[in-house]
Amino acid sequence: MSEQSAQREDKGEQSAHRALGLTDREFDLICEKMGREPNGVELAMFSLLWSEHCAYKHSRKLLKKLPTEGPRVVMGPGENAGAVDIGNGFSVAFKVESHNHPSAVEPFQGAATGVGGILRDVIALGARPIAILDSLRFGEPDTERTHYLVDGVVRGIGHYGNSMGIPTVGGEIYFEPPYEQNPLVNAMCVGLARTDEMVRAAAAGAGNKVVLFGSLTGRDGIGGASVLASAELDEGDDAKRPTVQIGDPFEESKLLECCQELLAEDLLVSLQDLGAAGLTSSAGEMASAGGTGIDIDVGLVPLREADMEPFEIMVSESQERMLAVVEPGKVEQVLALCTKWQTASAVIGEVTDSGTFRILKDGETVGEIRVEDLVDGCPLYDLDPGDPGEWTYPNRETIPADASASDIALALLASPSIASKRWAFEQYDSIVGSRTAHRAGAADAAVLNIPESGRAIAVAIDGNGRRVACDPYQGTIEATLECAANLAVVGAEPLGVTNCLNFGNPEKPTVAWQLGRSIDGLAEACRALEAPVVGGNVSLYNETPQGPIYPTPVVGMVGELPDASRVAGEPWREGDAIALVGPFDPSLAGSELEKQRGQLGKGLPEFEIAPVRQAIELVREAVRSGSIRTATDVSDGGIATALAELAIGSGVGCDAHLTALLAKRDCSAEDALFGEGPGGFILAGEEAGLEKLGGRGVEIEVIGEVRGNEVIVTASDRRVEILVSEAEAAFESLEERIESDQAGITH
Amino acid sequence: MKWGVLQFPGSCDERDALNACQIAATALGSEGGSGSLPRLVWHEETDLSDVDGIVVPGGFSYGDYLRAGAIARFSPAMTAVAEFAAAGGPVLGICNGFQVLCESGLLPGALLTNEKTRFICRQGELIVGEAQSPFLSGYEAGQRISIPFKHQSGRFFAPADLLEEIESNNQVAFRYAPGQNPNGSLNDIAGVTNEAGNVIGLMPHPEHAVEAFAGSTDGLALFQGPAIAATGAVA
Amino acid sequence: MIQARVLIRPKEGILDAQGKAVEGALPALGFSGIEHVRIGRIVELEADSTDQLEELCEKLLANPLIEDYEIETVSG
Amino acid sequence: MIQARVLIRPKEGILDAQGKAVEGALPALGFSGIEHVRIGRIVELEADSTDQLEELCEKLLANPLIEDYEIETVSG
Ligand SMILES: Nc1ncnc2c1ncn2[C@@H]1O[C@H](COP(=O)(O)OP(=O)(O)O)[C@@H](O)[C@H]1O
Ligand SMILES: [Mg+2]
Repeated sequence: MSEQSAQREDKGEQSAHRALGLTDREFDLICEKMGREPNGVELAMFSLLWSEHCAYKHSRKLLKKLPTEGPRVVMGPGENAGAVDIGNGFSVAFKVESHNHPSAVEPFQGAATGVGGILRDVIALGARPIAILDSLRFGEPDTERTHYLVDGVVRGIGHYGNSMGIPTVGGEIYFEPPYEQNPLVNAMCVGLARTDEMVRAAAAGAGNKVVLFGSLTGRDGIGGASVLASAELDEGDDAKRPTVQIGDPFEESKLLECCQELLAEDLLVSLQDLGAAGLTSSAGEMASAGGTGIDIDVGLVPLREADMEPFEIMVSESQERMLAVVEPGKVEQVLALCTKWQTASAVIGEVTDSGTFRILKDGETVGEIRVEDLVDGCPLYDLDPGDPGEWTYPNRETIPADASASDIALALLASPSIASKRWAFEQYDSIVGSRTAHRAGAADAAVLNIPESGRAIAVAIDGNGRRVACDPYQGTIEATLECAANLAVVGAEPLGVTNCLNFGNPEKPTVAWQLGRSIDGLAEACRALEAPVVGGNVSLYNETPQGPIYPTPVVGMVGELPDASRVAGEPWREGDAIALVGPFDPSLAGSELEKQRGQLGKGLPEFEIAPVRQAIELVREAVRSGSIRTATDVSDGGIATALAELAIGSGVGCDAHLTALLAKRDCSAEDALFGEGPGGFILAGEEAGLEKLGGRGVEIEVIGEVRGNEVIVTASDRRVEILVSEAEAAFESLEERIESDQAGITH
Repeated sequence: MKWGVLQFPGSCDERDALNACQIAATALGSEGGSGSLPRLVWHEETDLSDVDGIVVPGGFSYGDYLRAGAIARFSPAMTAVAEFAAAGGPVLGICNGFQVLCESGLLPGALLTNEKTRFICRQGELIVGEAQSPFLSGYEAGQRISIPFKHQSGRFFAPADLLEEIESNNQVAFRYAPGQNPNGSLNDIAGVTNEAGNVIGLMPHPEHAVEAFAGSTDGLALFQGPAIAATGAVA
Repeated sequence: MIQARVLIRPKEGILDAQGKAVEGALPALGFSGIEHVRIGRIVELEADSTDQLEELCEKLLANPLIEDYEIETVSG
Repeated sequence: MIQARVLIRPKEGILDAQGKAVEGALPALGFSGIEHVRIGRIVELEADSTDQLEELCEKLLANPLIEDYEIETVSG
């Protein structure tokens, strides 16, 4: 403890900084940098920019390990979103972000504003959003609370995306006990832009004006900073500071069109969205990136509530706002376009060359901080990792140990994490924009037509927290490979990666270990795939008194393919041959079946990445060449589940034998039927087409035929034998289980 | 034939509609230079003299606040559309556009929140109705077509006497195929016309069924209808 | 300034989907003896005069085909 | 039977997106002199007694995080 803080301790001083989440050491450092104690406005600003959320103080050092460069990268980490070149003068911008905590408090608005926020990051680059994906985690769907959360989150995502006219084309939902109190809501946005029209966030040009436009600024999200409120306002008036922010997609829709028109008319020097920490972070980061100073006069900010204090205006997190730097001569045109789009706007300040962030109120200085101190001054911490050595999460048995193979298959199909999510994705507009060639549910990755580049892109999002909990390093590699595999089955090649790292409290050794190992795995897998990480987000402290969530890195990937009409994922047909492709070595470790048996433990089998990558490439080429009809990767629930899902999708059964696999891998019959692991694909089509794929160094084995109305999968003495209709009933059973007790009640 | 597609603050499917108009024109070989390219019509515009047909597109005009279509119908462009329609001009309302046309009295009935209150988006089938409308000239009455449904307030409602009138005047343009009514619409009605037949509205989205990659092209004929009716061209 | 409150309700005989959803949720949440739930909208506003209110309701706030409205002026 | 009417409004300080959009659109629609538009919901129902009403509002009808509610019983 420093001398200063020791003194404060002695005096028993009420320290606002602690209430604001700054440590004594951090506060001392701020005083040292400023040469004085910060006033209330300054302290509020520091406390937010030096928070975990903005400063990445526990993760930034680790993130440096990620490969971020590649020939197609147009914008990498550091910008509002990453972007990759897709040819013909166009780029695709994308990013995934979490809104976990707000969604736990108010699922509908939390999820809606999460979507709104990630859209603005993409809009800020000058891109038009063309797709949304969502990655969700909840507790088991057996409690009223989980029903309420799922219902609200799914409606919230749909509400925002649908109203904005941006299709939600893919995503995933897992149900696992560790998310019961701490659900995860990650949303990814993909946007399209002309490469030479993209804008950066960096402020430039002293004398240029700073324009705030969009929604009015209210007391949203001031929460923690309210300890700074003057006594006058604090008199029992906490109710005035809403803890929940309301998303207004109508406002954002106008904001999007307005931004697009402002950029098309070449009226902006730079553009930035207002997210966490509102004006403080957006103006501060603009100035920091541009190496400039900035003056903001809070008296000029259009307000929703008349009597807001300067600090409130500076940290307000009201949604649907953007900040732009504009040359003085263009200000009038900018404001006129804002009026056309019925969105409020005002010049609220100016770019300076002072290197300081000055806050004024009606011309009078009320705060002054060196931009560098505010944006880059926060100390970065090393973590103190410790391998827990054993499984630390709960286990519970939901399937009897002696269940038959057919009963297991049905239980797996009905398990909430595997079962059809139709109930959710039918609440999303997946087709607006006229690009969606493969909708959610139709294929493992969504395919979007891009006539602008004469090609198509594929997008996918993946992350299996349970497997990452078993082994953070390998689990994260698997998630990344699965994403690439999902792209491969629609014929796409990865261009770039985004990620959202959802973890518990990094100050705990176990979580620190999970985070470090997971990032190592992500880096390794991305290097192996030559897919650079162009952006992402970190969400820490996802835990409750019951413990941390599963470590959950969510990987989003964008790939390209030559032709949207050459996409496998068609239903298979009677008479097709079925092949198992790839170095798949199934194991029950970390699998859905092991979970249902309550036998989860630490560790996943090791594997080599190179042969998996080879299999991914073979499948991609096969799909592109049109030599196969159907392709899917083997994932949750193993081969039997993958085959059953294909049968459900087409209404035609199959007869498959896993004899060769048993012999080659020396695994048990159960491993073969239900085991999981990377590197397995099921392909189907004309036998001749499948045979052509042989002899290229990738294992391929014809395992059966498409026929009849039963799914039959035999592995020595164990056999799954179920009617396609039974399988379908199990697969479609989630709706009934999840349908909220408050179904359809909108607030 | 040149289309104008209305754009309100909050419209979403206007570019899709524009795209569909373009594809329809190209397919009919009637794409006569840039003069006939479909264009967006800003909600404040009042001069529609350069267009031969109007699409009021889907989306969430004014956020669907208050009531879907309630605010948009007051726009200057809608006043012009009412005159355009009164003069016999072809007007197509899709989803939110259908709601706007009902709110403004150009079409009979109203659209209520789906029976299950949720937004739904799925491919579904419609049966073409008996209505006499240039928009239907590319279809046969009774034909089954595949068109995506996507909306939250699509439950067609009319008081009994009005419903009776709509039915007896043959103003039903489309019905949901048996068992596929996604929202509780009366008589499975998915779309209606005005008495004259030149104004049509439907909840499903034909503009999302005009290209093969989307899985169906059954919506194309709707955009070709007026041109087919006018010229006797064959789709 | 007049403070007005406009109550807008679904017309009698029209299925009120929201109201029905609430009724459907009641038993599971342990509420009994509650019936005939109808959900409408309330619009509160301040107006210069009452003249416009009627027109505002007729034309914009309510759709007479499906909704009834009632104006309560709070102060004159 | 008690006839109850619950008025539910966005809390003070919370963005009322609907009210704001309607208010913003009014001048263009030809309505002038109308201000402070707030839009909420009204739930009307019949109940055996008033006992459960408070709880019903908290749990189901309103979202206490973002909405205030007010119960009016019309007849007893
Ligand atoms: N896990 C990660 N991987 C790569 N880049 C990351 C990751 N987390 C954050 N970043 C990058 O750090 C920058 C700051 O992120 P964030 O604070 O979420 O941005 P914003 O304020 O624009 O929402 C962004 O450029 C983001 O892409
Ligand atoms: Mg940003």
